[in-house]
Amino acid sequence: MTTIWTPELRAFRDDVRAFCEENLPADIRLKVLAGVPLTRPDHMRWQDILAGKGWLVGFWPRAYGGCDWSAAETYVFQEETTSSGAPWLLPFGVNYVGPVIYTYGSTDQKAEHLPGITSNEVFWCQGYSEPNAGSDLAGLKTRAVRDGEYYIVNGTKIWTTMAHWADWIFCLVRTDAAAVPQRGISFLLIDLRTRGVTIQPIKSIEGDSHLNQVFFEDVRVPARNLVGEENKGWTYAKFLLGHERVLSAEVGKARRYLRRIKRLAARNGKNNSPRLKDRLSRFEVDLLALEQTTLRVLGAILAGEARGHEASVLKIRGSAILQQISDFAVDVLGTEALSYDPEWLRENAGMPLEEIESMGVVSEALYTRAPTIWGGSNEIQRNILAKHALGL
Amino acid sequence: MTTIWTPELRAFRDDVRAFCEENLPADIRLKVLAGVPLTRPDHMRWQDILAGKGWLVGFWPRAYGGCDWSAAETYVFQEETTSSGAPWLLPFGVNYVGPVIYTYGSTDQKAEHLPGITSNEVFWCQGYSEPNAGSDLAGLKTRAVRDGEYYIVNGTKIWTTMAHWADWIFCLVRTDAAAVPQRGISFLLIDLRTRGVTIQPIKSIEGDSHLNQVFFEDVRVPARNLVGEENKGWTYAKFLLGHERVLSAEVGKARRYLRRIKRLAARNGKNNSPRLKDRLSRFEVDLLALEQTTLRVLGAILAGEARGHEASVLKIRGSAILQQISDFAVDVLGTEALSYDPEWLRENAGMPLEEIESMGVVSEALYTRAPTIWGGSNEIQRNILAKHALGL
Amino acid sequence: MVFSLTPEQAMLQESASRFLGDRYDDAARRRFRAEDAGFSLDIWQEIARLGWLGSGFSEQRGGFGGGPIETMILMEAAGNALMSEPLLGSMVLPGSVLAEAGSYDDLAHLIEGKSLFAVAWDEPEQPSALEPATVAEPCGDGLAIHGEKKLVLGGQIADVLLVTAKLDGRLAILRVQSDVGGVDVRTHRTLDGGKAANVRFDSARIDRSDVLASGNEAPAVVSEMLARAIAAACAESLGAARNLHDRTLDYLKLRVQFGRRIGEFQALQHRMADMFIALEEAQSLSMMATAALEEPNGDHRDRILSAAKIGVMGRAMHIGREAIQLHGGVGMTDELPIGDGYKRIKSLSLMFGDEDFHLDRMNSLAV
Amino acid sequence: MVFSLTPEQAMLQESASRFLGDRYDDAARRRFRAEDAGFSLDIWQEIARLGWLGSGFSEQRGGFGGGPIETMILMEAAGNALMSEPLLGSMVLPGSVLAEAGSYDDLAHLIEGKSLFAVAWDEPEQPSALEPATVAEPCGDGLAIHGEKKLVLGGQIADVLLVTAKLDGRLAILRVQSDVGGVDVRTHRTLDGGKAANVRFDSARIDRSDVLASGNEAPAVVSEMLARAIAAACAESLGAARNLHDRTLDYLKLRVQFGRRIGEFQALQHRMADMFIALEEAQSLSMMATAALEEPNGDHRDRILSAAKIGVMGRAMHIGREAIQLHGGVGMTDELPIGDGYKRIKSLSLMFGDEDFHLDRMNSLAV
Repeated sequence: MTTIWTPELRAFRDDVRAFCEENLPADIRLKVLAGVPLTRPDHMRWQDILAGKGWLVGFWPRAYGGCDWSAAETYVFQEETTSSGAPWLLPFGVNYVGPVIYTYGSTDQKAEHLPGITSNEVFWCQGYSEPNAGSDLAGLKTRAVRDGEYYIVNGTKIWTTMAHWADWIFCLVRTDAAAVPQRGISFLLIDLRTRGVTIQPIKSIEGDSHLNQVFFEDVRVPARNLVGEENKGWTYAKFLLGHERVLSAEVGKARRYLRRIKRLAARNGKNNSPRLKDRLSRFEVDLLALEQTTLRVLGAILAGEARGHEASVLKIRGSAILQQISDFAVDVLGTEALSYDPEWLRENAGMPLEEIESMGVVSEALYTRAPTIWGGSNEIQRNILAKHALGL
Repeated sequence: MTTIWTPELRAFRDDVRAFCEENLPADIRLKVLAGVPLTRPDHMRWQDILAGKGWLVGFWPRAYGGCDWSAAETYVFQEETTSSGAPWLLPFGVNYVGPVIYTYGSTDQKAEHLPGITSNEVFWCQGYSEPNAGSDLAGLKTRAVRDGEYYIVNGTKIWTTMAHWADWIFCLVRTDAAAVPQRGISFLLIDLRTRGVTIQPIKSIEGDSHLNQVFFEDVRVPARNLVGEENKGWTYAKFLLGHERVLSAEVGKARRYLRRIKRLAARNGKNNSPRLKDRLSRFEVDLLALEQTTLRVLGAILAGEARGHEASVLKIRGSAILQQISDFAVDVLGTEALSYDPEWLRENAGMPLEEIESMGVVSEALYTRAPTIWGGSNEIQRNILAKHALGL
Repeated sequence: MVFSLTPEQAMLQESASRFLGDRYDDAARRRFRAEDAGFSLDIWQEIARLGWLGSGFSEQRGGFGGGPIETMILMEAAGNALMSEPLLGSMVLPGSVLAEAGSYDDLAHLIEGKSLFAVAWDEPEQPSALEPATVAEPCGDGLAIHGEKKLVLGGQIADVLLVTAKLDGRLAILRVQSDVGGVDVRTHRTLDGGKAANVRFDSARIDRSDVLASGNEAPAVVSEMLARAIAAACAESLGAARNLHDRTLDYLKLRVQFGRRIGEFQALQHRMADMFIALEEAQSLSMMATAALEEPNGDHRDRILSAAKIGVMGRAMHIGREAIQLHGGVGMTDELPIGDGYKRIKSLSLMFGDEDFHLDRMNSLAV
Repeated sequence: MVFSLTPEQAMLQESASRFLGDRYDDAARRRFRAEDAGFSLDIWQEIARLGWLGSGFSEQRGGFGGGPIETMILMEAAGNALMSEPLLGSMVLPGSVLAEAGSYDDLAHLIEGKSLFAVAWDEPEQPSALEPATVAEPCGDGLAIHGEKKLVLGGQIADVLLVTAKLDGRLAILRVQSDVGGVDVRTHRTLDGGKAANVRFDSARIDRSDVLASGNEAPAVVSEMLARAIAAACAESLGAARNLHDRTLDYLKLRVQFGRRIGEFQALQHRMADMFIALEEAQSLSMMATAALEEPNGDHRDRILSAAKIGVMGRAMHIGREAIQLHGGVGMTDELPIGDGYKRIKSLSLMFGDEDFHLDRMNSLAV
C-alpha cells in the first residue's frame, strides 16, 4: 500500500508550516483571517517573502528558478500556506503565464519574462474573457493585426482580476478572422503601460473592485511578444486552464472558514445548537470527500494516469463547498451581518479581529458567489465531464 | 377579499369527512394507513360505495350522472377522502376516459360507456406508453389499420397500470404512418376480452405487480370505438393529460404520511430528536407551499384565468415531496425496514396495523419512486414549464 | 388562505407599479442611496401624497380603510423595484405600533409624511423582543431611558423613536424625540446598501404621557408589529425575487454563447423552471402570511407565519443564488441590480427571526 | 489516506471481477436468490476455493496475508455484481470476530468454506452493540443463553452463531451451534431481496470453552467488527452505486426519444455529471474508511469511519435515486437490476449505524 504521504512529504509539510509561522506578517494574517480584502502591497509583501525563500515558483523546473516540486508538494504548499492564514497566492504570473512561457515561449521570451515572475517584480493579469465571450471563449473578438514588427490590438477584455494593479497582461487575441472560431486565436503578452490601453475597474457585489474591464485602442504590441505560433493560442489556453483548475479545491481555506464559524458560534452562544453541529459535521464529510479526491487525483498525476477531466470534479465541488460554508458563516452571524459597509472595512482594515471580522465574513461570502462562475463556470465543467469523462 | 373557502365549500368538506367516517370500511382503511397494496375487490368495494352516493363521478356534468362539482369541490373531495384513509380513486375511467368520451365522443359512445363508469361496473385502463415511446408519446408505433367496419390493431402498450384487473383499455394508436409523428394518431376504445389481446404483468421494485405490458396481435376493434375523428387523437390525449396532472398534488396523502411518521417515531423513541422535528417542520413548510399553490391554481381555474402550465408546477412539487416524505419514513423505521417481504405482506394484509405497517411503509416508499416518472416525467414537466410558462 | 384582489386593491397594485416604473431605475436607486438618509425624502413625500402610507390601516385608526393586503401589495411592489425607501422601517413597523397602541395623531402624521418614525426594539444581547434590557426609570415628573438598540430601520432619519423598554419590570413602549438629550443615533450602512442606526439612550428624558403602551397591551402591540413585519418581509422578498427571476429570464433570452441564446440550453431551462416554481410557491406563502394577519393572534398564526418566513426566504434565496450564477460574471457586478436584490433578500432572511428562530418556533408549536 | 494497489491486490481485483463477470448475470442472481439459503451455496464453495474468504486476514491468523484493502476489493466487486452471497454477514463479520478473538481453528473452517458462521449482535431494543440484553447464565458445567437477536446476516444458514451476551455483567462473545436445543432461528426475507434471520435463545446450552472473548477483550472485538463492517458496507455500496452509474450511462447512450439519444439532452448530461462526481467522491471516502482500519482504534478512527459512512451512503443513495429516475419506467421494474441495487444501498445505509447514529457520533467527537 502506497500513499502520497512519504516521509519526505511530511517533512516538507512541517517545513512550510514552520516557515509560515515565522515569516507570515501578523497584520496580513489578521486581514486574511478576518476576510478583509487585501491591498496590492499586502500581496506583494508576502510574495516577496516567498520569492526570497525560493518558494514563489516552487513547482517550476529548477532551470527556470523553481524547486521542481511534484504535484503533491505543490498541493501541500498551497494547503499549508492557506490554512495558516497566508494570502491567496496570485496565480496569474506564477501559475498561468509563467508555465506557458517556459513551455511554449522562445529563449528570448524566457529571458525577458520569467525572472520578473520568480522575483515577484512584475505583476501579471489575464486577458481571456470578453463581454460577449464568457463561457464561450472561442467567440472572442479582440483583434490583433500584424503591421510589420508589431501587432495592432483593438478590442476589450473583461473580468480581468487585479488588472488595475498589474504591469503586464497576457491575452488571447484573434489573428485570423476567417478561421473557424477556435483556430485563428493567438497568445500575446502586452505591457499595460502601452499607449491605447485603458483599465476601468468594475465594482462587484461585495463593494470592492478587484475586477476590471481593459480596453485596447490601436495598441501597438511588438511581434516578439507573440508566444508560440500565430493562430495556435487555443492550445496554450487549454494547457493553462488545466493548471488553473487543479488549484480550485481549496480544502485548507475551507477548513479555516469552518474554524472561524466555530469561533463565531461560540461568541453568539450558538455553539451548542444541534443544528449547527450537524451542519459542521456535514461540511466535514464534504471536505473529507474533496480532500481524499484531491489526493487521489494527485496520485494519478504522479503516476501519469490522470485523464484530464479530474480537474473539473475538483473545481465543481471545491467552489460549491466553499460557497456554502462562507454563506453559512453569514447565517451564524445573524442580524450582526446586516451592519455592512465595505468602505468602512477598507478604512479600518487594521483593527482587531473581533471588530472587523463580521464585515469581513460578509464581504467574503458575497465575493465567494464568484468561484462557481469563474475559471470556466460549473455549468461548463459539467459539459466537460459529460463529454470527456462520460462520452455523452 | 375572496377565497375559495365559501361557506358552501366548508359545508361540503364536512359532508365528505362525515361520509368517509361512516362509510369507509375499516379493513380497507387499515390497509391504506398501513401502506399495504390493495386488491381489486378493495378498490371496487369503496368505489361502489361512492357510486351509490353519486360521488364517484362528482365533477362530471349532471347530464352524464355527475354532480357538476367545481374544481374546488373536486379538490376538497380528493383531499378529504385521501386524508381520511380512503383508497386512491382509480382515475382511468372517472378522470381520464370518461371526460374524453362525454367531451368528444358520439351519442352512441356516451350511451354505451358512461353508465359503466358512473356505476363502477366497468374497469378501465390506459394504453399510452410503449416500450419505445415513454416520454416521447409522439413516437408510438401501435398500428390500427382500417378494414371495413373494423380496425386491426397490432403493437404493444407498457406501464398500463392495473390492466390485469381491467375490462377495457383506451389506447392511442397510429392510424396514419405517413403523417408527421403527432398527427396520424387516433383514440381507440378496446375491449380487453377481444381475441389477440395478451396482458403480461410487470413486477415492480416493491415486489408487487400493478403494472403490465399489453400485447395486441391482429386485434379486431369495431370502428365505432374510435373516439372523435381519425388522426385527431393527439388533441384528446392532451386534454386528458391536463386532467391527470391537476390531481397530482396529493397534500392530504402527504399529511397522512407525516402523521404516520410521528407515530413511528414515537414508537421508536425518536420523537424528541431535534433532527426529526426540523425535518417534519420543513416538510410542513413544503406542504403549505404546495397546498396554497394548489388553492391559487383552483382559484385561477374557477376564474377562468388558468394558463395551463400550472398543472406542471403541482405535478413536479407534489410528486417530489411525496417521495421525500415516504423515503424519510423508511429512515425513521431504521433497521426495522430491512425485514421486508412483499409476499408475506400480501398474505398478511389483514393483520393489526402495528404488525404490518413497517413493511407497508417500505412498500409505499419503493412504489413512490414512480410518481416523478409517470404521467409525464418531471423532466418533461420542466420542459413544458420552460416552453409554455417561460417562453424559452 | 388564498384570496384574490378587490378592484380597489388591483388599482393600488397597478398605480404602485406604474409610479415605481416611472420613478425607479438603476440610476435613480443609486442616486437615492447616495443621499444622506440613504433614500430619497422627496420620494417619501410623493408616496405619502399618493396615499401609500395610510393604505394599510383601517379608517377608524386614521387610515384609508385598507389592511394587510394593501400592505402586501405595496411591499411586493417595493421589493420588485428594489426600492430604497424604508417602507418596512418607517411605515409598517411604526404604523403598526401607533395603530395598535391607539396613537392616532402620530399615525396621522406618519401617514401624511409630516414626521418620520422608527421603532427601536432590537437589542445586541436580548434574543426576545418582549424582554428588552433597556429600562425607563422615574426621574422627576417623567422618565429617564437607559439602554442600547441596534438595527433601528429608518432610525437614521426618524424624528420620533418608538422604544421598547422595561418600566416597573414590565414591557412598555415609549415615544422619544430623536433630538432630545441623551439620545445618540449612530447611522451605519447596511448589507443591502441602505442605512439604519444603532441608538444609545443615556438618561434620555420623556414625559409620562409618552408611554404609548404598557401592562398587557405592550406585549400585544410588539407581537402584532412582528407579525406584520414578517408578512411584509415575505412580500418584499417575493417582489425582489420576482425582479431577479424576470431579469434572469430576460438574460437567458438575450445572451448568446456558442452561437445560441443560452436560454436554449436545456440544463439552464430546467434550472429556470425550478426558479419559476420557487417563485410561484413563494407567492403562495406570502399570500398565506398576509391572510394569517386577519386571524387572531395565537399559536396557529405564529406557526403559519413562521412557515411562511422559512418558505418564502428559502425560495427567494434560491432564486437569488441562481440569478447570480445564471448571469455569470455580470451577475457579480454592482452595476447590475442582481446583487442588490440578492443582498436585500439575504437581509430580510435574517430580520424578524432567521430560519433557526422560526424552525424552533414551528417545532415548539408542532401539532 | 489514499493508496494505490499492490500488484497482488490488482490481481485479486481482476480475478474477482472476471469470476463475477462469468458467473453472475441478472438471471443467475434471480436463481440464486430463489434458493433456500437466499444465495448459492455452490458459489460460496467456489469463492472459498478461489481464496476470497481468507484474503482479508493476516497469515498469523490463518489468513492469506491480506487485510482491509483485500476485503475492500472483494466487497466492491460483490457490490458491483449485486452479489447475493453474504460476504458481509458470513465473511467480514464472523471473520473479524474469530480473528480478533483468536479462534484460528474456526477461522480456518470459515476460510475453507467448511462451516458457515454468522454474528448475532443486533437486538430489537438495545441501541448499543456493547450492551446486549441477551445474557449467559451459569448452568451446570456450562452456560445457558437467553435473549433475542435480530437481523442476523447469514443467520438463515449458519452452522455456528457468534453471539454477544452479558456474562457476569460484562460483555462476552459466545460460540453457539445453531442446531442445539433452545436456539430458534427464524428466517425472513430482507429489503434487498436476500434473507437473514431473527434468533431467539431460550436456555441454549454451551460449554465454558465456547466463550470466545470476555473481559476487556470482548468490547474491543465487537468494536473492531463494527469498524470493519462499516468499511465493508462502504465498499459494497460503492460497488453497487458504480453498477447503477454505469448502467444509467449505458442507457443514456442507447435510449432514443424525440429522435435523439437521451444522453444528448443537456439537462440529463448535467445530472449524469453529478452522478459521476458523487461516484468519484464515494470512491475516495470508501478508500479513506479502509485506510482508517490500519489506524489504532479510537476517536479519530471512529470519526473518520462515521464520516465515510455518511458520505458514501449519501452519495450512493443519490446515484440510486437518479438511476431509477433517468431510466424512467423500466427503472421501476423488478426485471432490471436497478431496483436491486437501490434496495441494497438503502439497506446498507441503515445497517451498522444509520445517518443519525453517525452524525451523532461525529458531533460528539468533533474537534
